[in-house]
Amino acid sequence: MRGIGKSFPGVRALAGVRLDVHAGEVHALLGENGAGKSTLCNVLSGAFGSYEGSVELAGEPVALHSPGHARRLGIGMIHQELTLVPDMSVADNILLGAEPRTRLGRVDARRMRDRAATLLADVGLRLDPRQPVRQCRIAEQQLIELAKALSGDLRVLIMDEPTSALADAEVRRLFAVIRTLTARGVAVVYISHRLEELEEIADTVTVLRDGGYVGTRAMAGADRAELIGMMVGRPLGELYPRPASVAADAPVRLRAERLTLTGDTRTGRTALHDVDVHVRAGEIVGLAGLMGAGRTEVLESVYGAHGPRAVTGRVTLDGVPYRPRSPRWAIRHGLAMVAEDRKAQSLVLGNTVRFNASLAALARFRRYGRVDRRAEGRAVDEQVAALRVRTPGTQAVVGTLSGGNQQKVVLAKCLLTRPSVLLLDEPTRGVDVGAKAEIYAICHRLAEQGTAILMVSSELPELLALCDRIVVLCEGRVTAELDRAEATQERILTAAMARGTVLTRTAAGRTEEEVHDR
Amino acid sequence: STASPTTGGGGSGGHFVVAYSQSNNAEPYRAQLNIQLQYFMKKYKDVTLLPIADAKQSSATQVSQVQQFVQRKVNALIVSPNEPAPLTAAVKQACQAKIPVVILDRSVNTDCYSAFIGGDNYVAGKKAGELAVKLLPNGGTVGELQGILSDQPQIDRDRGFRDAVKANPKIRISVHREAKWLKDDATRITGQWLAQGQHLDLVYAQNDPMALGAYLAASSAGKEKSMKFIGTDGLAIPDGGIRAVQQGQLAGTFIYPTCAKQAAETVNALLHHRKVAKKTTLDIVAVTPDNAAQMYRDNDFSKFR
Amino acid sequence: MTGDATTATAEGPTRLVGWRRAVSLLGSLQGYIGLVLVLAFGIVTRGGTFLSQSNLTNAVGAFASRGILAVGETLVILTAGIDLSVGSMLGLASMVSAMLLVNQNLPPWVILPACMLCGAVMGLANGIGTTWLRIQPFVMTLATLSVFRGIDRQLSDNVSVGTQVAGADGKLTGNADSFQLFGTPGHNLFTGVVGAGVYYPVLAFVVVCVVGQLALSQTRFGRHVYAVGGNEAAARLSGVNTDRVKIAVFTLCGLLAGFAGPIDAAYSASADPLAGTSYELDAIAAAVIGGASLAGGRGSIVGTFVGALILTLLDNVLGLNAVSDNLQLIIKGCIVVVAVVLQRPDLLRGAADFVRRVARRGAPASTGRSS
Amino acid sequence: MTGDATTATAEGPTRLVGWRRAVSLLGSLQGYIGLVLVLAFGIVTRGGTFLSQSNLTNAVGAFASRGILAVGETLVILTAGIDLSVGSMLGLASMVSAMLLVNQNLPPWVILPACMLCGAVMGLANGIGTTWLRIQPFVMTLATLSVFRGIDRQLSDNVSVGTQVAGADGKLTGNADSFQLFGTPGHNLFTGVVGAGVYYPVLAFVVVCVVGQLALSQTRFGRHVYAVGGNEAAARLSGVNTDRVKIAVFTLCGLLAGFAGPIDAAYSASADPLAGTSYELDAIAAAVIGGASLAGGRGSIVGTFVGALILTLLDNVLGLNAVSDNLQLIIKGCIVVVAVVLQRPDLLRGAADFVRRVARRGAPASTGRSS
Ligand SMILES: Nc1ncnc2c1ncn2[C@@H]1O[C@H](COP(=O)(O)OP(=O)(O)OP(=O)(O)O)[C@@H](O)[C@H]1O
Ligand SMILES: Nc1ncnc2c1ncn2[C@@H]1O[C@H](COP(=O)(O)OP(=O)(O)OP(=O)(O)O)[C@@H](O)[C@H]1O
Ligand SMILES: [Mg+2]
Ligand SMILES: [Mg+2]
Repeated sequence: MRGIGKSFPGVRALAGVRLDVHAGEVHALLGENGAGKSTLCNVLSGAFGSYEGSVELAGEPVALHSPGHARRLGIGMIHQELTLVPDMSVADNILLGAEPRTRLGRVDARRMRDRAATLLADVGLRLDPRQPVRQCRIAEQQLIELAKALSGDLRVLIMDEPTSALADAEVRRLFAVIRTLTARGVAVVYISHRLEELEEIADTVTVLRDGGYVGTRAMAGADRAELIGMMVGRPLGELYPRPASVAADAPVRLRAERLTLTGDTRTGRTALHDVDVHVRAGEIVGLAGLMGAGRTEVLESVYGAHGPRAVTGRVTLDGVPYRPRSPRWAIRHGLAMVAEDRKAQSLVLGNTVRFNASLAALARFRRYGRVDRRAEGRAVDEQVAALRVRTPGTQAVVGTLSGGNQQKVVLAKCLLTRPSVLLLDEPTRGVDVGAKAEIYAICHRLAEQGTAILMVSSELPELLALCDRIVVLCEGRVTAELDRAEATQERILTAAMARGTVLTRTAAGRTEEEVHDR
Repeated sequence: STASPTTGGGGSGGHFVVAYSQSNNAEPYRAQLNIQLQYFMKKYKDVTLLPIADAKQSSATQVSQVQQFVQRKVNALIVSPNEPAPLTAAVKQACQAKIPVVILDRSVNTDCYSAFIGGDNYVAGKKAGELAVKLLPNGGTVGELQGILSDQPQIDRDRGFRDAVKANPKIRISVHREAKWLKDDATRITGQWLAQGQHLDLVYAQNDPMALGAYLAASSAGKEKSMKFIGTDGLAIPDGGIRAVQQGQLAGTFIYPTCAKQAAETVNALLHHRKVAKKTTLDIVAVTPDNAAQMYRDNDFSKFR
Repeated sequence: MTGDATTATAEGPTRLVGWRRAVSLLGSLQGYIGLVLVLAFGIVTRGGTFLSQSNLTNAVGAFASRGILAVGETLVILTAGIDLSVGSMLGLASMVSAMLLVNQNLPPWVILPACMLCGAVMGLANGIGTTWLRIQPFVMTLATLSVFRGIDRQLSDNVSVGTQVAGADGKLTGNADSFQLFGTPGHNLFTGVVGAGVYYPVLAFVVVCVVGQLALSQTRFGRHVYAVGGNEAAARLSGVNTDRVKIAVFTLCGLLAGFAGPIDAAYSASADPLAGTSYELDAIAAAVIGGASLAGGRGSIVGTFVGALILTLLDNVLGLNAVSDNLQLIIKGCIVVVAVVLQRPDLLRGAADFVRRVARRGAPASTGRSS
Repeated sequence: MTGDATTATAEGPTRLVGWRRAVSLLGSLQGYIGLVLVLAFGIVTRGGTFLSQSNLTNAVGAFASRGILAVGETLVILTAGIDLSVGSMLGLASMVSAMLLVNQNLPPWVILPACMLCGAVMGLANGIGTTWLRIQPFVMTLATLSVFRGIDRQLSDNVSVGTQVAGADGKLTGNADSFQLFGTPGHNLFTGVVGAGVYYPVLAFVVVCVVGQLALSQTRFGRHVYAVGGNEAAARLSGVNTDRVKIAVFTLCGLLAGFAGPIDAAYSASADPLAGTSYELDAIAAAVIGGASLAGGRGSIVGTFVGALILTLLDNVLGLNAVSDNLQLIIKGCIVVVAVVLQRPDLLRGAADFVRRVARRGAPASTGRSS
């Protein structure tokens, strides 16, 4: 495609970008948050009625003005934000818009189910196609999106940060799929902020900055520093700075013992069984695990998101017993959580940056029962600046920000509550390298100020570099606890898949119960 | 918010503007009234009747309509109050603005109006009751279909009917329900009565549509021959009560006077500062199979549409 | 699921399995509890009378036109829209049908399509307003509610038009006579063929429901309706022409209103200029009581059918029991609430959860319950 | 913003800047175009009469009670709910006020709080039903619409209660006299003090709007209302007690209905058992025409105020011009549509974009425009 341009009210997202993708190659798109990657891909997938520039597919020029049209041309896309219908079944979602029909014009349910089943198998999901998507985990939904994209006969597949919700195992699975596709001669456009992934899967990489074209490199030749230089436009320091290691005798800020959570098939909630975690003041503890291991649930339970009833176990804050009643209660006691699904759980998309950022901290700006607009504005501006959120202004509608910048707004919201315990669920999901570095730096600053941080991440390097201790979960049980000296990718992965220990644990748990029963 | 008093000088050069606020155009009876009024007003060359304002059954709307006409300084005002009390204040405002007001059919709680013309709903109910007594010489059971329970005409017709049927103690009103003046509700309710196994010798409906609705229900149960139906209103329209009496569906109905003719005359008199009766009550004419055809001819205004 | 299973094994499988059985068993019936209750109430209080074919026919027949509106309304609601103008569309259609009969003396099989066409056109207007002009469905249809009613009244000059047109001989004209089959009480189809015959409004209502249900569950269009309501952006990005779907449902809704028009006219043997006023509330109520979510994406015609039955049978039962009109209003409201609560799909599961929780709380395992 | 600036420079800043000015300038006014049009129409057709204080007072006064309902309705709609029972609540409240006056002979300043309390209780019921019982607001309030109306009619025994109670001397009792100040046409507050005095319903409506707007824009509660409507889950995780907020708005809505009750009673000098019927549509219409989104999270009291004015002044203008009522229905509908379209915030921006695009198409830079 040549000279692609796109502007939104008040924002010019793309100008004169060019991109050449060859059959059978994986072409990576790199760029900071808000660089215009998604916009470019949306143009390619026909999501916009109008754009500038020209697109050529296999030589002949095409006008892409509707997703349906693009799809018929063999252009499939996985969008950055999940685009599934929660109330419809997995099969319906996968084949939405391309339902197979009988001669009578009825939808052929059986063929649909079979087709869906094979596609799910291709992406390595073992799900009942008839199950509603609502019940699937975010990671599962991400893979369903992949299956959906595969449903047509593809010539070009565009993936906008497909791995942001995936843990290592699924990423492997995804790469396998991509390789089979490229082998079939499908061209893949791949967006990710995880450079190590790109090094592994991509052949060529094009870099965007501020909606403009910076350059194209062969992945083989390029080295990280250069790419980062190209996308950030400035040399970037050490990505994972050494943390100041905390004294082992620092007071325990948060402790959860025998944390147990009833599972819920409806919301796809993993059950937790007797999880023990503790975080010292100024300590950063990581939660590792495969998808659905229950990491999110650990945070959500401590935060009170599941209400007081579903959770049992003993939680203490600074040694004082604490009952996770509700998020409100949690915030009042100095907890804050960056939720996993920013769109569904964190942001009022239709409202402004300022509104969202200050929402959790309004109590701070109370004056004579009114919200002190000036104080609020000042605080928000500071925070937004500190996080380098790329936005036309704090009055901009959050929904119009790029994914990564939305994530930063969520972070800003949490920080504005001045938390003493910070719960981060995939805090760097969809955030660019530069911003990542900033977020890491922030974590350290907070830790040094004595904040206790408990963070979930599916990016092991990140955990390894950042955390003083790493707790590994598997199927809602703790299978290992490693401090940074002993933690390695291998040990974490083995623990994450340690079903053996899980079983013995359950056995133990049972005998315990029996003991109690006597 | 009283309007500044004005000498009815709205109509220039001895030409007069008259406004009429109707409580609900979409009631057949009132639609008929409108047609007739327009017809009779045409007879007076120096008077123009503004398009009829419809309050759509809302007293609030009607109040503001009256107020609007006062604002326009019309020379005379005709009002068919939706409810007595609500209109009182508005009528007072009109009369303070020195605008002659003719009240049709339903009274208002003030004497500050120029003339009242109306039928008597109590009498309408009473005559219906007397007819019932005549139709059921040796007693029987009666079902009563009522209009919206809180409407004044409903209350009066109900009272009149009950007083009249007391004449024959063997007549019992075994069931009565609110059919909201509506035909399909009447059909539904009568259907339920019959399904209950209620034996009904006669159904009294406070307006003709309800009576015809009852007739439909009865005929669907094959009981229309063994039952008698009495309506009220007696409109001379194809869909109305008189025609129904002609066709033998209703045993009788009662022409509740539209007052259009008298209203036109009164307004004209008032405009020319002639004396008019403060209160005119028109009597209720019974429509029987014998006089039905005649009545229809006398009251048919469709040709003047 | 697995997580759940493990929980189960973790704490006494037997109890849980038992529970799950009970739940699933009841679950199948449970969507209809509201209806079941009303029926039970009716049978207990007025057994024979209530169940008599004629009574049920009357009850359903009286609601049929609104029921048909409810089907169209459901389609619109499924796409997260709403149509307040159904009542007015029905009114106008019934007026048109009566006028075509009386003035043009056309036969029913000409009148019906004519009305459906005129309904479809009105629906199309709603659809275009909500998509091309991007007006909220609520506002658009509120506006057309008033517009269509105005046209209706202008047409009829506020005078109701009787459909029982007598010829010179004083007997009904042929067309007027066959028009009665549209639903004038006491006039059935196939009399003789099938016992007392079939009452057209009931038949029409049932057929519309069946067709609608099939269309929703079996066709691609149906999927797209759910998709648009469930997540419009997703539907669009999946290549669904969301605008077309929306226009289609509004048009269908109008079409059905047009279809219901003659029924309404025939039922009261005359077309009233106010016919259908506030029917929209009944239609929406039927859909929503039947489990449709005004947020879109959830609901079904079967549900709407049940909802309609609940409404009309409730009315019928209270009527048969000669409950005073004022009390009826109160009781109806309460029963609707109860029915909706009892019918909620997750009710039983919730109960099960609760019991499970209580059970666990009892068990010593959780002596260390926080604070 | 940077990206934006570059664009500007990229293609003739002057033109764009000019545009932006114009847009922002108009933008400020543009939310009220609908109202402006109606006013213009009124002034052109009936200048003096229309603008006369008494006429405007009449017009606004007639709508005041519905306008107050609309304010409460807006609060509910902002949380993505809806309250259909406002009409019935108003009806019941007005009946209560009349009865307290007639039977208990209580002074107005006792009656008013009593009515507000009774309204708040009803609203609370709605709130509890929608939160604790998790019934869709539409269903819950549809049910209570019927229940409250039933209670109202039961209380009054279907007889409207006049508020102009005459004492033994045939003159109005003191309380009845002062009750008229609640809005019996022709009875104003502070007469003499301020010219012809202030008509209480108008005053009340304006005050309610001002207070409501301040509460929404200035207080924490207001933010929470928007948050709950915009994204409930996010609100919950941000520490908003969503249930409490919802219950609060429903209660406030009821409270306001109670507040409007006496006004309605005084306005028609009697409490009709059917008072307030179908007011909910007017209330919702005012809110939605004022830009509130039924999906929640978008809207404002100012908007609702404008919406209310549009509705009532439109009515007034058509009335003053003595337009036939059937036509009025049609015209009203059309004007509402036009107003809503013209008031859409992105309308001008859209236009600006369009112009810009056209301009650019002209420019050589984009000869390579696709297809
Ligand atoms: N609908 C929209 N309206 C207004 N501006 C938009 C819209 N969508 C995107 N933008 C703007 O376009 C720019 C590019 O957004 P885009 O989503 O393409 O960035 P991105 O490269 O995908 O960033 P990320 O890596 O965080 O996803 C951003 O500044 C964003 O604010
Ligand atoms: N569609 C959804 N609706 C509601 N909650 C969801 C949804 N998808 C995911 N969740 C919540 O997020 C939790 C985590 O889901 P996810 O797919 O992210 O697993 P994970 O985070 O990879 O693994 P873990 O649960 O260990 O964090 C789910 O268990 C569920 O509680
Ligand atoms: Mg992106
Ligand atoms: Mg997670």
